[in-house]
Amino acid sequence: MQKVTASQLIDRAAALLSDGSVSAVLGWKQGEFDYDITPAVFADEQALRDAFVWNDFCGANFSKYLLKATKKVDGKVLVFLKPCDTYSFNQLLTEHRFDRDKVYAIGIPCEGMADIDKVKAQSGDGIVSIACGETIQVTTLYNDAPVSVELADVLEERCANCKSKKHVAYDELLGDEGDVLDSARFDEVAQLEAMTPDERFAFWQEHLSRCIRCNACRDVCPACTCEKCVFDNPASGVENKAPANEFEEKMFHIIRAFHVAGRCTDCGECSRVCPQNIPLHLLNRKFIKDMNDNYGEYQAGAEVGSRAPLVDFTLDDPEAADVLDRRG
Amino acid sequence: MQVNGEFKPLIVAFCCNWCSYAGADLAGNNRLNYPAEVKIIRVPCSCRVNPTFILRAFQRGADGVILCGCHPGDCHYTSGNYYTRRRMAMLFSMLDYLGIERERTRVEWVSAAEGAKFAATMNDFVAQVTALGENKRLEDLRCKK
Amino acid sequence: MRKCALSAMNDIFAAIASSKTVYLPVDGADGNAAFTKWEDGLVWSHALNTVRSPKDFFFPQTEDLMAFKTEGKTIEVIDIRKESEDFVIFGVRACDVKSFDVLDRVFLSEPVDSFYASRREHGVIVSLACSRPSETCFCGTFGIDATAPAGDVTAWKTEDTVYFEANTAKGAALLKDIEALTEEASDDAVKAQQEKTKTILAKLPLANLTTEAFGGGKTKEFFNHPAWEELSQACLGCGTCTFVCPTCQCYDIKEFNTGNGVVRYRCWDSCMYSEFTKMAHGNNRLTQKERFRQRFMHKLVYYPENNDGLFSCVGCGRCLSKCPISMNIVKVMKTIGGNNG
Amino acid sequence: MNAHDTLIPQIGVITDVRIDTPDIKTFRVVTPDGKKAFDHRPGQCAMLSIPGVGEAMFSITSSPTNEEYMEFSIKKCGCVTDWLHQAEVGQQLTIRGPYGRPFPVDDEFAGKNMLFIAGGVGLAPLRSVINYCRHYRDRYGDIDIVYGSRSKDDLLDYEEIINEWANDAGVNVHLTIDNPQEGWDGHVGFVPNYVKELGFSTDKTAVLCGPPIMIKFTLEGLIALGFDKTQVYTTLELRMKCGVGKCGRCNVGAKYVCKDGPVFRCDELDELPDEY
Repeated sequence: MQKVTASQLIDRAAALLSDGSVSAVLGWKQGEFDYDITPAVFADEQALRDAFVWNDFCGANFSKYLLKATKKVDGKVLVFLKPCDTYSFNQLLTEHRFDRDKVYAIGIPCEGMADIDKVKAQSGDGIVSIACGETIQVTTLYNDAPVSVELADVLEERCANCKSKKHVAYDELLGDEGDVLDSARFDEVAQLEAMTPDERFAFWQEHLSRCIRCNACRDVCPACTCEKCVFDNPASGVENKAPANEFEEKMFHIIRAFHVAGRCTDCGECSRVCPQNIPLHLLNRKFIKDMNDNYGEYQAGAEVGSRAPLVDFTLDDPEAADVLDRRG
Repeated sequence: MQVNGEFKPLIVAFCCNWCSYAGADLAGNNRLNYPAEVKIIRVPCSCRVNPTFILRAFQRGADGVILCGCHPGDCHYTSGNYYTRRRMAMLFSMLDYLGIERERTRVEWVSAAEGAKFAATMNDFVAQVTALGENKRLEDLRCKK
Repeated sequence: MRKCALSAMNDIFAAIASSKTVYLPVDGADGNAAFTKWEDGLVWSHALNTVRSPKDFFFPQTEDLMAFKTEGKTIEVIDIRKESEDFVIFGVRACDVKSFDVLDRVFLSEPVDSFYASRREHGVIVSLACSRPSETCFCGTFGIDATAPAGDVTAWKTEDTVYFEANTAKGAALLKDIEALTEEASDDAVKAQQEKTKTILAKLPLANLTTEAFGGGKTKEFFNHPAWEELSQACLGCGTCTFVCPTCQCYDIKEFNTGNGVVRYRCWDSCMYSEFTKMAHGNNRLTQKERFRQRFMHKLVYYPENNDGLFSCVGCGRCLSKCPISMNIVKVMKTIGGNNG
Repeated sequence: MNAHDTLIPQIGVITDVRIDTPDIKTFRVVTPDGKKAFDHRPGQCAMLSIPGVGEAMFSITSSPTNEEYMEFSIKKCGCVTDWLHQAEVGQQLTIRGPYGRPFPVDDEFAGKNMLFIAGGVGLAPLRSVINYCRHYRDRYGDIDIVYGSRSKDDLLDYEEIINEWANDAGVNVHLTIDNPQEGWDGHVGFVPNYVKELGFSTDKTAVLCGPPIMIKFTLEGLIALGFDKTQVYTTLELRMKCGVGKCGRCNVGAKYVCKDGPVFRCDELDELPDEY
């Protein structure tokens, strides 16, 4: 369960609203079931008390919503940021994508978010209600008694391999600060690297062929904030609405991953939202790992204003062939 | 592409205007042979080459793509090729990660004086890609006749 | 009614596959089921449904329409249509079967879309009754009986047996093909399953959702509803809901220059996309609110107005589980349609 | 083997290009064997395309009574139109249609006094009806044509208007331009104001076409003159792809502009949400 409670967040937000420090709150809104939570802008205390939630299913990263919210709202926007969200927040500031003065950021600790598919794998389908407590209690149509699920067993992939419990940006912190973790997030990349090219090709072929080009990965990505995406621009020559074949499936994902390389904070939103469960994070992490290995450790968003590896160079960088040879 | 039953790879060579393109010119002036399957695309600087160019070249039927620029330190624009070096290292590593033969891509630094190196590089690269055979993993069937 | 053992299904698929291509839901590496071309040994998934709807079979995500060769000032149009091959789709759920009715009314109305019509003609649909609906299911809202789906053949799967009943001539012909592998059966087991499923259906969280508030002629009532603003505020403008939706049928016509000629193809499009209505001299839907509204107004008001009250939603629940921000037609119906369900 | 599909076009050839204004050209199109590609009714449209460039919907400006060819008056404003403006005589293109609901020339319009009001390139769809009415002159009452543009040079079909339309019995042409110009001794002012000044009697059926802002104010003006919305027709334009009410792009309310329009009676427009 989460260490700070929803009522703590609501009370704090209500106080900031009532003293006029902020004029809107970006938060998670109760859905139809207990897990389908929607990002929403709350304008007053009543709205917060009616529908604001904070539980094990609040995965949405609000950083990108600040682009629109700070332009729309008069006064400051209060935003709740989980540790991984703060990296995206900083990265967007590095790219001058929103006005920091219009935001009041509250850092909140996060114990990891649950993946509903993994919950269902344990509880079965037909969920009637979910109670997030010490354990997650799932009541379904097909089980007589609620099924207990441990959060640790149903974490989203990005949370199971959490890179940091430390908030790198906030105006105020609720609860305790955490640390940057020694994450195993590159293990799967290394496993893929250890495969033969044929195996790797088959792996990606299988995953990418499921892509329906809904653009959810792109549209949710805090690093994808171009006014006009090259894939939407008829003048670009690569505009493409649906993957006509395997080439176009690969093209989109390679170019997208490349374009966010060095700016991707590995927040994992792309993989979370993919309706086809394509492990998109493995593309982003490959770039991060390669850049770390060849150009020195770099974490996008760790600080505002840092220079990403692909907009930087040294005189003695390895050659492309060396990068490949080094890995064998 | 198949010519008289024999596989002749189509190679796209992106050459920077200041060094490598001049190097290719010199190779020509010196009557140094390199295969006609190498199609040169002149770019103002090697760092003009966007990853989409490389992928599009494969889409449009290339069996191998080589990028040639000034030697590090010699860039006409001071630092363009340093950026190229990082970008292409990352891109080619990613292509390899997706299981695409790493021998299909190469970066080579060729100066305006290195006509011989240009010809030798192209001969070597064409031989390397010929050994691999046709590009199947990054092909777009619509573009194959 | 005919029946066969569940364990004998591989033989049934093999028998049908000898003359027609067979597709069935198969579990993929990602844990989701997807319609897959049958080959020996593939196992029929137990999943409730596929992420991608079976609309692909009749209205594929991309499809080449024609090719052009241009030379100087002359143009040649090349008809590249091929006769569709016969195929059978196994395991289509009641909601998705109904979605074909929705698509038919668009593509088979004059002028008939020959691409769609040809596939429709060559496809045989074997539907599968539901026995374990999910909380996201609400096909009942649209009058669909999940225990007795339409289709050329209806199938019911119990723990160890599969029952078949033909509904059309095409379906009867299919059952004839596999007659030797099936045997005559009473409908007792099926009836028992249907009873049981119906009690579950009645308990679904969305069982009381109704369409009463919606339908043709309600444009004025809902178009300027103040809630559109709030409902659409978090919308990413992606195409997930549209592309997993079995009834969304908007398409774009685009061209691809292959280097040897031009191929004109069509592909799925989404009214949620910002450039959907953009043209040379402007765009009539500039905000995500307008685009979001269009999608739901079309499903709940415009489509029924033109199609005898038939809604362009079948309650499959895909958008409920797949929307990145969990905004969906149920939330819209409940908010805009007042105290609903 | 395959039935005809409306999405598959036929070939057309441009046999004449007339430069009407600095940004409008009129293209004459026939099939390669010199015939009309298909019959149409006044107000209907056709999809023209240049493979590799794009496809777009254009109203057919020639009258159905012209049995030799079709004409399209096209303003340069996007990819396809830019390309067409560079096209020469003999260039082939693809053409499919006819699409959309035509003007009710043989029903509601029959026997009526007609008032045509157009602005700029908005004359293009009206020219088809005007010439149709002129051809079957005895079927209609008086014809008034109010046409305005930015300047004299921007008046479409100027020669035809002056030399043919204005000379017909019972046809009154009222031209106007936005700003005074040397060599122009006609009316100066915007179309909506001119309509009000002319003060037409309400025994007419009006047909409007032009920029949205002109339509809006002219319609207000007509209503102020006592016209009922059921007496006023206009044509809409939205992005279209299929032309047959399937692709969903031009859907506004329960209507598809390509199929249920482009011609609408103004009271029908009131039923549509304000999205066009």
